[in-house]
Amino acid sequence: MGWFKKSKKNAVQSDAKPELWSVCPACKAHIYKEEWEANIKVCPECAFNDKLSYKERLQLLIDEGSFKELNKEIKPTDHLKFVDAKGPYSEKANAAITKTGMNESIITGTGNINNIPVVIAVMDFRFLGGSLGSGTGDKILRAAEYALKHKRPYIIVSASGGARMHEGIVSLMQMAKTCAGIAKLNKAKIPYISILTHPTTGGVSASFAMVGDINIAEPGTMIGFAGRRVIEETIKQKLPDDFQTAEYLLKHGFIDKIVKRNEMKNFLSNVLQYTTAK
Amino acid sequence: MGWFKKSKKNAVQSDAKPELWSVCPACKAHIYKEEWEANIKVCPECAFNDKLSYKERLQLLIDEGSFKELNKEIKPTDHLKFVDAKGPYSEKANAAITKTGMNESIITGTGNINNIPVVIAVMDFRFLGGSLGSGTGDKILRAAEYALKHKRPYIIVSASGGARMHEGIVSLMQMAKTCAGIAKLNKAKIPYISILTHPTTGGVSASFAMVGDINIAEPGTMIGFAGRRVIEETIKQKLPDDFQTAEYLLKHGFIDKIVKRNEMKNFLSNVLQYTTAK
Amino acid sequence: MALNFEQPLSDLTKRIDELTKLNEDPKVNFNSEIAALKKEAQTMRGNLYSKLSAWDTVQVARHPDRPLIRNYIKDMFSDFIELHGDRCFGDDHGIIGGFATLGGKRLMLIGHQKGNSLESNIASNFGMASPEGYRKALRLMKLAEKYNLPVVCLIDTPGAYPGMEAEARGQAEAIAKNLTEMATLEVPIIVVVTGEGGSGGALGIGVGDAVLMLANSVYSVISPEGCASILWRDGKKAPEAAEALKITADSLLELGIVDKIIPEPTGGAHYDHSATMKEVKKAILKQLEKFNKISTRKLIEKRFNKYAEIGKFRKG
Amino acid sequence: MALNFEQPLSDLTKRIDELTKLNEDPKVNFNSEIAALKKEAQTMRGNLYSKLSAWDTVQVARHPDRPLIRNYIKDMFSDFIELHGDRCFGDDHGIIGGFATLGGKRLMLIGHQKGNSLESNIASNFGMASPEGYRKALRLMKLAEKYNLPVVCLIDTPGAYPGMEAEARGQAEAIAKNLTEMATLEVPIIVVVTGEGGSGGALGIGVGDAVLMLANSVYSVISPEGCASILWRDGKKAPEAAEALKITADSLLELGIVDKIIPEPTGGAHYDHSATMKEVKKAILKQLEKFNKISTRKLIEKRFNKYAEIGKFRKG
Ligand SMILES: [Zn+2]
Ligand SMILES: [Zn+2]
Repeated sequence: MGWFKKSKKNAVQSDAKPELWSVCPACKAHIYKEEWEANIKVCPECAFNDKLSYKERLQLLIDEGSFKELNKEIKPTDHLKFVDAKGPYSEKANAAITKTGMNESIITGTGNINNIPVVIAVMDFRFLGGSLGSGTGDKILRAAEYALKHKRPYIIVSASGGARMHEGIVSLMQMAKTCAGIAKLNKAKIPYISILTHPTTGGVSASFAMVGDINIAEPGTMIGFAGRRVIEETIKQKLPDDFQTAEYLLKHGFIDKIVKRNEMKNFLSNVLQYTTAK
Repeated sequence: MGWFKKSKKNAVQSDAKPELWSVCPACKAHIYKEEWEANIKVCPECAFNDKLSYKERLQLLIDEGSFKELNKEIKPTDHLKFVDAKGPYSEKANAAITKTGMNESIITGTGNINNIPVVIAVMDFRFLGGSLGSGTGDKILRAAEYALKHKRPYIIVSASGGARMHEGIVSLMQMAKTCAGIAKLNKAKIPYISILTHPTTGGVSASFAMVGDINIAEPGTMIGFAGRRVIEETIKQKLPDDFQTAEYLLKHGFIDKIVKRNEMKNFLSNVLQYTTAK
Repeated sequence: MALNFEQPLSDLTKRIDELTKLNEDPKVNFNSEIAALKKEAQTMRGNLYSKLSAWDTVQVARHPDRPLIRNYIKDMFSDFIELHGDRCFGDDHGIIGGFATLGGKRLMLIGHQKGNSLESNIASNFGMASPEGYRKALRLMKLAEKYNLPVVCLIDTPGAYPGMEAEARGQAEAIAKNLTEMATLEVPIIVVVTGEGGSGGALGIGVGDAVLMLANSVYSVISPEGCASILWRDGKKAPEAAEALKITADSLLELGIVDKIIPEPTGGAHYDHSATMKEVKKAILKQLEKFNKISTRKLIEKRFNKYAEIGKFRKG
Repeated sequence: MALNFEQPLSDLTKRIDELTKLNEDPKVNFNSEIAALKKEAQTMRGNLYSKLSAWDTVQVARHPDRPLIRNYIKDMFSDFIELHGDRCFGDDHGIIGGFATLGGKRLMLIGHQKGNSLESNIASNFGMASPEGYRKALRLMKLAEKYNLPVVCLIDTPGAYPGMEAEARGQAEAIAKNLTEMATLEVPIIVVVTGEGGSGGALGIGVGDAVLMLANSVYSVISPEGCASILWRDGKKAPEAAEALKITADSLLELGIVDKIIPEPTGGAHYDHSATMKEVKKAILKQLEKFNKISTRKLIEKRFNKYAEIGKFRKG
């Protein structure tokens, strides 16, 4: 597919009134902002599914008025007193909170999907690149325990660059921690559905996102463990265009189904009929 | 490795007294019969491990005097009243019984390996090509049930061309039947070790022989599902020399260990220390 | 497409077609002749299909118009959500599977996928599965176990794919593992042989609590052609081999391999898909109902005993 | 090979060697000078190793003479039966495993395999495992579960292999599956970080009831070089990144990630293999004894709680 390699031949030139236009991150096409939003950020030129905020995602998937947030108070913790070239992590985290109106890179809660009650967690890439901080991991685990207790299907929508370096090893351990939560659901036969959205990489792809009973991805989603650049440097060769796309992973057996954004909610409720069949 | 592709450069020419010579089926080398036997039918030229009779195998693996046969009376059954171009299956089976002194293509029983009690089953290729008849399958299952009841490790030494066509579908079903026995051992945590010897192919490779807790093979053993000729006809290309050898399967992840014939007994008793550790 | 043994029927049908065309001319009237011929054809079809040889049955079982899994999915199941991949290497097209609904009953459907055109056959490798197919099937069965859904397997394959890559990636291991895991899967497994039951490639998704066969399907340890070329040293003796191997539904019922035969309409399943599916649906639902009532422990015990009995040695 | 920070010690050792050589001449006697220098060297070694920076420690952890899994197998375990293959695609050399005996105690040993020469490093891909390695590890853990053997994992890897094939065959899936399965494995898992604990590639066999670290090993979410090039936009700032990431045993103990630090001899593990192994052996046996007494249910519950506690949010 080569989502990020398409030529710009379809790109509308639009020097005037840039505030009217959205630019597709994949094919660089210029789309009227209104059309872009109406199309829930799916590019009409290349069908790429751009990132959504957690609010947009919940609106897309959860019955109106049914969402109730869990553990909203959980925030990043600066376990390492981490300071890098740009300053302290604590400041960076606070800036992310201010910018996004979220306390962490994930929102968890309960809600209904076409009247089926679920526990849902939605990552938001705007919050420190959707990175897996200890707060993120903790919320994922607590939501899993909630799903376990109330015997509700658990759905995680991933969107993440991977572990959060600023929390060092504590971030890495969230991979084990979240998977331990999923393991508990498996033992108790509670459904767990993973939805991988653009991008789902690094430590998130290598933990809860990849072990769904059913792994669903949006078209064009980038999914992978190692970064493209790192791999090219390692193997000293160019990678195929469709490398690490959802389509590539489907072909290689790791994704159950690629589902279009506007069909996702109904697809989920269809699937949930089977997970709760008796 | 290409066990069966070696040149004959090492072949001793021996027109005189053929009764003194054994011919290696792999490299065609002529070896003094005495040397051949002393070397337990391992070719000194190419290291190929030739077929053994069940008696030779038991002698190699089981402490002297400790073997007690189980279900000796089980014989082939002619479920289909099968007659082919060469005559009735029942006659063929009787001829095999007369020729080998066995009642079926497998001997099952109890015995000790360096003083560790086990249940063991040994296939013998001389009996209708070691084919998996209903008697074979039945003996394998009954021995598994004995191992289960007495909580003894179960060892099967395979040597087989696959299912026994003359018993049709009843032969095919022995694959499911024997694997059901292995499944019971797994649930009860009874060790099951599979030893694959030359050749282990077709329905035997695709059932009990391939699902050992530990899969062991002798050097050069041919192991595979489909026949080499069938594959070459299907894909219209030549196969690599080492295709379907034990060494090839080790590389592809299906064999735990290749063990030389003269080291097999001690290897087994070493492994059994771990399976029965408390 | 007319099979060899259908030739007289085919000739008759042709005449009916010709006459029907001529009959379009308002100046003639062949109505009674046509009706008579149609009746004759019906009788002939009944006669032909009432005494199929084993080899004829092989031809019917392999008929390109015979209902394939895609037909069942489209016309017999009211819902199907295909799930892909073995979570290890790839997504085979020789075996497909997913959630499906039959008569309101939710289940996990798994089956071989043959094609009915060159293109669709190449895409699904002529219904010959690779190790990834068997591993996907097992993954879906385990998912069914988690969700407490019964498993329905539709068997229609010439056999597992005999390719180099398939061997390298463990065709034998994949089938063997399935046989082992299916023996203790904690949900009912209903197997239906709908066309060709080709050896280990069929059995790899064919261990079940009930094994049903469509009346004109076959199930064999080896293809008649393969058997003939080995035991008769002549592939052309396939009809003899087919007979000797006892691969038809009747014989397999008698041998205790098959639990029920699902009747096909006169003229074979390919002659009337809808009538065929009605019967298949009825048969599966009946089995689901039966096994739904049994406790898990009992279910697995019964399944074990069923296979332990096949070919059990009896003196004399 | 002398590390950067060892330079003064290396110079001193060189002088001792020279003097020792001169001392071979019976006409001279430098015995007392040599003894004095040796004492000085000993003090210097103690001083150097008592105040290693995080970046120094990274160098020690990566020292090519540091004991590798093959050394432990040869010198610390009394028996080792290597078991190969993932029963699916291949046999990775970046992770090896098999039955092993330690102090008379039988167990399943799994660990990363680094090399110490170009050849051995290429063969084992520099200790960077492929998906097949993680899948082999899981298979062996499941075997250990069947046989009720405790699992010991030795961690020493720069990370999982970032290759095209590794991605295609599911590096992410393989690690994720291991994390999930290890959480509920029904036998004790003792993890020892012996050298480099490189990110997800380490954690993929690193979930355990007890996680121990050799005093000069490191464990990190990302290599200091990688972190520096991202957050400092300059790979040369690796020493700063190493410090900030808190990757040394002391820091990790404080953070509650590591349960015990295994002391290394003065001069580092590479300076005295035998002393190192004595400590590692003692530490593992102690943990095995501890977890051997716990019921399976309790074991898994404790393991879960251990990970649930890591980074648990607390107000304020
Ligand atoms: Zn676009
Ligand atoms: Zn030879």
